[in-house]
Amino acid sequence: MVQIAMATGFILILMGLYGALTNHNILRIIVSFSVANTGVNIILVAVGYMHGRTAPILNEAVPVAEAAARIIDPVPQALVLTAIVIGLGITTLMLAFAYKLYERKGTLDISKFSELKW
Amino acid sequence: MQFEWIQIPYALLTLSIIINFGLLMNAFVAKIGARVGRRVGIPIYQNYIDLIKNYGLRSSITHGVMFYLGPVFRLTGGIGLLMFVPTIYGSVMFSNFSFAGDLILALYFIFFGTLGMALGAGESGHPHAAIGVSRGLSQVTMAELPLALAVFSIALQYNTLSVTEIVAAQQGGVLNWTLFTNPLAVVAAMLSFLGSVMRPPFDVVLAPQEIPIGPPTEYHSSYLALMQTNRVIFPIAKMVIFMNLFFGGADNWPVFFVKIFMIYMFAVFIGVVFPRFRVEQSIRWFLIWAVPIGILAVIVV
Amino acid sequence: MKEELEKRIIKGPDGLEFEVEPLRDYYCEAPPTVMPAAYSKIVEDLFNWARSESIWILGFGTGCGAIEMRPLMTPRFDAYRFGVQWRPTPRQSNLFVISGYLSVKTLKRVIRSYEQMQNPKYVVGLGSCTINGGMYWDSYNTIKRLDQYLPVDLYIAGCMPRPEALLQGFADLKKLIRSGKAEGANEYAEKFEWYKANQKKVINDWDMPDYNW
Amino acid sequence: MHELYTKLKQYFPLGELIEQRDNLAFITLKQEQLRPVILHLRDKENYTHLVLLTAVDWLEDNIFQLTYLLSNRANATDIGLRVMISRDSASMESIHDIWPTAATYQRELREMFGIDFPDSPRVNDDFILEGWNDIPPYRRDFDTLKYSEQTFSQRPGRETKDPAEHMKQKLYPDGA
Amino acid sequence: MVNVIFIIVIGLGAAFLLGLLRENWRNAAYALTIGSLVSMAWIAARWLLFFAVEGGTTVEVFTAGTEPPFAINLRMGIAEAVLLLVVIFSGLLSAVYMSKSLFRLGGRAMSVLLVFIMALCGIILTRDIFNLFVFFELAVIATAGLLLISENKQALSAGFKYLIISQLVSVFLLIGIIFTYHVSGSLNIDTIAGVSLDTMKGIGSLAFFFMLIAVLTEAKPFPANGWALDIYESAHPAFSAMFSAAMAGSAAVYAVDKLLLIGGQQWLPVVTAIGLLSFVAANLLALAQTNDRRTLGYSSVGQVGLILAVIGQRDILGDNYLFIAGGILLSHAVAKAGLYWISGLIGQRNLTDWAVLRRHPMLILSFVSFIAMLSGLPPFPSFYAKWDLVMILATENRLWILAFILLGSLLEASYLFRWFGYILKRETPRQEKNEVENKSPLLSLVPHKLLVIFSALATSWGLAYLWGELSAYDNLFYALPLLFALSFLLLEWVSVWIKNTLAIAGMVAYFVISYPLYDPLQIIFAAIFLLGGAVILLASYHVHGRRIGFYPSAMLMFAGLAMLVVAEDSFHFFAAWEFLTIGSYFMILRGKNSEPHALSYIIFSLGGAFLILTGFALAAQGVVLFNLGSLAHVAAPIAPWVFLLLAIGFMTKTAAIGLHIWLPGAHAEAETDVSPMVSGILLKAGLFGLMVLLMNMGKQQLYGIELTYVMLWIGALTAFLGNLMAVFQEDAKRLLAYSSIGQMGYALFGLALMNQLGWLMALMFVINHYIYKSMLFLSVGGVAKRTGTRDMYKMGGLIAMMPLSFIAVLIGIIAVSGVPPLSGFGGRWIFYNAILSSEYRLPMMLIFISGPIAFLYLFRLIHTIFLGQLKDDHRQIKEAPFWIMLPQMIYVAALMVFAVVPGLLLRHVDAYLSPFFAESAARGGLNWQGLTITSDYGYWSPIPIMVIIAIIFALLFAWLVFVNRKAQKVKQFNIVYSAERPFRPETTHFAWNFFAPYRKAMGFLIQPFVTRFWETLTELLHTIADLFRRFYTGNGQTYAIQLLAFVVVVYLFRVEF
Repeated sequence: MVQIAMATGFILILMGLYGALTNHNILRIIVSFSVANTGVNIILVAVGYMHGRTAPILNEAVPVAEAAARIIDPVPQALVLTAIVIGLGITTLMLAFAYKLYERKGTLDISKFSELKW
Repeated sequence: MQFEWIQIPYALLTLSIIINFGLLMNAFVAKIGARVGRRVGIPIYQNYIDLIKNYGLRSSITHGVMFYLGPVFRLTGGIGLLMFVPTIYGSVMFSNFSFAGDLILALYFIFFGTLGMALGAGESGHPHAAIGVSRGLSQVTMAELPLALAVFSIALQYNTLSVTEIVAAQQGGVLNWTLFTNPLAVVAAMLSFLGSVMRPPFDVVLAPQEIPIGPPTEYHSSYLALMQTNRVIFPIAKMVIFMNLFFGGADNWPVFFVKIFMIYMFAVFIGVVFPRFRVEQSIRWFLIWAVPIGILAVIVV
Repeated sequence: MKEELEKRIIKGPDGLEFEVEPLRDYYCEAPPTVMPAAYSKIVEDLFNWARSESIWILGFGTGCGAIEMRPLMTPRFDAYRFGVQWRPTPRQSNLFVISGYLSVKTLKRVIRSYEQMQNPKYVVGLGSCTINGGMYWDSYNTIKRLDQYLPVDLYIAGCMPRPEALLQGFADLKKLIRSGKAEGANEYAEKFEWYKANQKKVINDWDMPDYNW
Repeated sequence: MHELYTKLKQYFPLGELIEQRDNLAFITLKQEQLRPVILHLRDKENYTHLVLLTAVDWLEDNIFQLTYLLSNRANATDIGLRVMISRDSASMESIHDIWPTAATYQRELREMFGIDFPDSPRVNDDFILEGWNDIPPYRRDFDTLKYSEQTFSQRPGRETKDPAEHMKQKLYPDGA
Repeated sequence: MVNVIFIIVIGLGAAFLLGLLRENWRNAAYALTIGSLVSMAWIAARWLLFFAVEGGTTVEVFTAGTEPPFAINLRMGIAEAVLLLVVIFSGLLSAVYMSKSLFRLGGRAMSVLLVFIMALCGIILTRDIFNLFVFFELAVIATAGLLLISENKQALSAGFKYLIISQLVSVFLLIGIIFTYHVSGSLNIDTIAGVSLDTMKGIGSLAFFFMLIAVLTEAKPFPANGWALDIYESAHPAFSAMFSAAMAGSAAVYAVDKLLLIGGQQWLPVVTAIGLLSFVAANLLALAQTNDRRTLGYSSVGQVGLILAVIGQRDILGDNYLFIAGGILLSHAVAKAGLYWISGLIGQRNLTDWAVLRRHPMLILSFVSFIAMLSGLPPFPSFYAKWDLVMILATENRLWILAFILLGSLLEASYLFRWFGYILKRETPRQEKNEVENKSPLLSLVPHKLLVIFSALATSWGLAYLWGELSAYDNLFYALPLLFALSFLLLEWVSVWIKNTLAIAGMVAYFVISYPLYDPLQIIFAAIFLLGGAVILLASYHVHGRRIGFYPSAMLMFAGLAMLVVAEDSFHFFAAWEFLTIGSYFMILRGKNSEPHALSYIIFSLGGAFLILTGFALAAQGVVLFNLGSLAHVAAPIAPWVFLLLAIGFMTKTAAIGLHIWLPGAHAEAETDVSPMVSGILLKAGLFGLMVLLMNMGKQQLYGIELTYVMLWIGALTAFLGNLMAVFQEDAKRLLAYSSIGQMGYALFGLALMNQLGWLMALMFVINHYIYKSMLFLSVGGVAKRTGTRDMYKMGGLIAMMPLSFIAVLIGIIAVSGVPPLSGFGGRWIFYNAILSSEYRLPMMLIFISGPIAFLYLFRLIHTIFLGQLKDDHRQIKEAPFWIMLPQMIYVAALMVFAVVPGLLLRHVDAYLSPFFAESAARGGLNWQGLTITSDYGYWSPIPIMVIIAIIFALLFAWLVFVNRKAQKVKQFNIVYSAERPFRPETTHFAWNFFAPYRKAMGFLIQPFVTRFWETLTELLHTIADLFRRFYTGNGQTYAIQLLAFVVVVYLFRVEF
């Protein structure tokens, strides 16, 4: 289970990176990074997962006293939540930039935005 | 040794002997040259007449202060050089003012006259004078080098810079002369001597045909006379150094006359045999032949 | 007037403009003066003797006669034994031998060189051309009488005179000098205006100061 | 020479050929033919050297004859090109661009004959004469004797004699 | 004490509040922004005060009330406090700076700014790795937002590139964090660091690698930094200032520092390597830049690289770590922020466009202070830091690192000072009328922007003082000469007369005060430096107006010289050395066409200084106050290397052959009164250094070669070639400059002889060369001033117009050439005696030949200027100004006196020197009894020589004048001219290529091999720079690929360790 999730995560990351590095279209790049981000998030979750344990929600099912032994590690879950939020923020920002860039040049080809160089 | 007033008349005596000897020797050498060419040649007293005539010319012109100072520097250089070197070995009378400085003083004082002459010639504003100076200075840089090396070599050999002591070390037989104890140095120095007496093959400085006699082009009348006087004194003063350093010095006047004459004749002989070098040729010649001998002399000693 | 001798307005390095008049600024304008003999007769005699025994000729061959001067230096004639020698610059020469015909163009140079010699100075006219134009008597550019332009001490006639004649001429000149009669330089100074007028009459483009110091 | 002449004749209208020697001939040309012929001779026939350029004043015909003497060093032959130009306002095309040395000849001709060579370097500067203010002295209508007598003061008493007659009289005064 | 958390709270809260404010309440929003920044700054400052003054200890702040790992904790220590201050202040000042833009964009922009600052503070404070990630991401988002402030539309694409990179970074960081957590079970840095050493193997170390590389990427290491350069180039300058000073220079490097706690020692080399690579490469590539902000960007990358390298060396830095890293970091932050702020005033983006700054002395002072800070020049913190760093590196034998750091610094200094040259010397760009509308003005002097810049300036000097206080050495600000020099900065508004008088009085007074403290050797040098300088300063009276910039520079140089003489330990010696170098550089740069020459001067000087620094560091081996006398006790294997480094360093200043190419231009192009200072005085500093060196270290052998023997050859070659090159100069001052090279060769030769007479001769040269070279430079300068040219062939015949200058030159050349009776002869005489007692015979051959060669150029100097034909346009020229003549006449008198009684000074020095050559004292010094000076070989009586020559001379002259009393004075064309007459003076004056025959014979020796070598080297560097920067293609994807490649390469490289 963990291995599958891990593998999926890494494959998604690699796919995302591949996509981001090979596509010239800015939107495709953004999408690719979203894919990669998803992969990272999956890995994050996968690392925190422990076989046979339950979700880290302290309620009747999981009394506080036993919690340490029965729930999975809550930290990665918290991290994933934060990471998703931040990822969303950055993706939005990138989209906003893409919009502005398109406004300026009427193209979304990233190689056209290389006046600044050397 | 310190200064005493009696040295002044002594020095004047030396000076007058040298001037007369020089005038006669120059004429004599010219006479020899004429005889070799089957000519009668100039009268032996011709140089006196020329001198009197030049002093006796009625008019003169001047180009400015340095024009005056040029010949003055020149003759001061000649007389001074003579005065700073002992003429006759062992004689208090004819040791001049050699207490003032040693060999190095003499060697550097040689330039005093050269500098003055060059300045005077420059003041005349004549391009030929400047060209002559340019040539002369260029040539002298290389011509003096073997001499400097030779002097260094014998200073190392005798472990002193005092002319008197060098002469003293050569006493007691011909074989004690530097000529035989340090032949390389003497060869280097004598080759250098050729370059400094303004005789062929190293007389392009004067080159009468293309830059009418070079630096002194504008000089005449008493200026010229002053320089002629120097031309009599200066080579002898220089040869006195050579004689003292390389040929055992002289302890009386006859020996002095003979040695100086022989040294001078060396340059004359070379001069009548060889044609004139261009400046860069003579520089190369010194660089290729004389300087290595000098270096060798320094290393070997 | 040649362009380089014309007045010109020059701007100095500090921006001030001023006038340069070459003939005034670059050349001495003083006329020649008569140079008195030495104060004492004995001294003057000594000097005259020395002058006569030490004749330095200006090495300036003005015409074809110059070819006759060369043998004088050879062993056959050996002028040196009479105290005669050649100098390459007028400043140091005492005798100007006008060797043969003198074209107007050369005359200008001769005048210049003569004036640059120092008093006392002597002129010897060599060959008939200097006396009366010789074979160039009808030439459009050869002067006929040297003494109209320079004070001549002695003529040596012939076309050309042989070196022996020259030697004889020098001997005669020596006598003149010794007797104090060779005062050409002073004569030139005295009759300066006359000489100049003659010179300027034939030299149309006079482009030098009146007296070349 | 004839070969050369006939060969040249194919290309240029030429005047007559005067053969002085085996290796020296003169050809008379029209003024405007000079340059092409010279160039042809120099480049094709190896006449690479301008020996001299001189002029003759044919006063009676009112023309100047210019002679350009070219030399072929390889076979030691010279050829002279003669050009006749009018004496009135004499002017000729300069060839200093073909041989720079021609400029000197042209200056001399300008001064001595008054023949103008427009565009030749320094052609109007003084050359041999300085400050000349009469008609050019080599023109035959210039009277040199008269000029000489006017300009230079003559030594009085000068007389001209025929040397042979004079010596005869002097040596044999009695006419033997 | 206010809780640290409030810094974050205020930032975040205010940002949130700003979002609530109404759109048009701009003033309120701005006030809120500034207010919150000020209060954040106040908190940080309060903490700093707590740590620094009240002696507080580091405080941990637990956010959620629990200790880690259950909650995030922050840490506040002195380092954090300082960095927070840097970050907040850069934010505050930038907010003030870009108030106009902020107002235009409204509250949202301000809130983004606050978030940015807050995020950076968070990065610094947090001890939690995931929190670190969050703050980094916040910073990224804020950065992207702030980029939109820029007026440069291309900032948009730069921002997008940055976002791409930050996506990659976040991927790496997250993966790293999660696996680190997986391995260690904690997110707290300190806990992880405590746990982990063995678990860090395998997956753990990979995880750490990912984190490290991600954080490192934020520090913009070469070559994965194209995006950063694009941002630097395009962003608003105030943002670039923050981006460079706060983000990269403070927060990112501190994050690296924190992370390294986890990784431990084994990762330090990686960081060092990346840092060094960035430092050297970025500075190399900057050489080829023309855009100002991009240049600054490269410089930022380089500086951050340097800080990273320092972090990488923390294992050996020990207690000095904070002092060193802090010194460099703060210098970088202040200077770079300042420079970016200045760039905001400039309307155009080419480096040369900065010439518009020229008319604003305060801005120039700011610029100078900033580049001095970046280059590590005293008295700024980076100087102390670099000094300590180098000392430690040398002690620990990490010489390669040392070499790379110095190489990078040299490269950086070269383009920074080149830039400074542009500012002072390039044409001020002129604004076309019709361009005014669509282009920004060339220079906009907005008061509040100026205020920001000047506060950075004030900070830089404040830090300089602070670091002086903190350092283990005396504070350089307490050095009287330096204070005196700096006080002239305040006097800039008064006239030259007052300043000059003050300067002269100060120098003389300082000499008088210090006189009792000097030993004879020091007296000679101090007299030349101070009294000699005062005499030359007399010439400065001829300048009118205020002469802004001259006096601080000149006094800085003289201060350096004064401090050099009395320096007892290597630190003060080196600091003094740097002062005199900078001061002289500014003075040289004042010349009209001196830009390239001043640049090559400063580059050579700094290169030499770095060698000296290394030499001292090697010698000190960790000793803090390394007494110069201890050079004698340096142990055997290092000693020759120390000797070599120091000797080459000093010989750079004396312009020994091979290192001489800076001199001719620098001396020739300098102003009239500066040339004698830099030639007559400054060159002696190098000799002084050499004397100190040789006196203490004596003869050293390297691989069996005796180094002093090599120096002997160098000295001889220098004398020979220097003189030879002087012969062929057409420019009078250049001729003198080459002559100086030759003369220094003599002195070097004398020193290298390592016997007492050799040293005496060298000292004689020191004195003589000062006198006659100052005199000659002044006279030639005066002539050049009057004629408006320095080409000798354009002059001629000036003797009639400028007789006094002529006399000075005449006396000068007689003295230089060593012709009796003037004092130059004394030097020659001692020289002969010295070589007689030396066993070396070959090299002196070259010295022999250089004597007459000197004669050639000296004659040319006097002839072509003063003799010959006077030119048309010089006919009405006047004598040089009185104030230029006055020192010359003093020198003439001094030369005469020194010629007659050389013993006055020298006998004391002779006596002082003899103990140093005690072992070889069999052939010792001179005997100064009576009128005659005797050595073991010969004798010399100056007074009789002078009298004899004077009498002969006077008699002959009097007689000649009498005989020719009626001589006709003629004019210049009355010459025998082969029966013709001269055409024009220009064609009659034989001057150009005067020694043509000599060139034919000897010209092959002066092929400019050395110049060609250095030129090729420079060209090569520029070509490489130009080639390699093309690697930054400007395409965001390429940058991403580069980053990936960088990650892979670093990983592989790390495996090697």
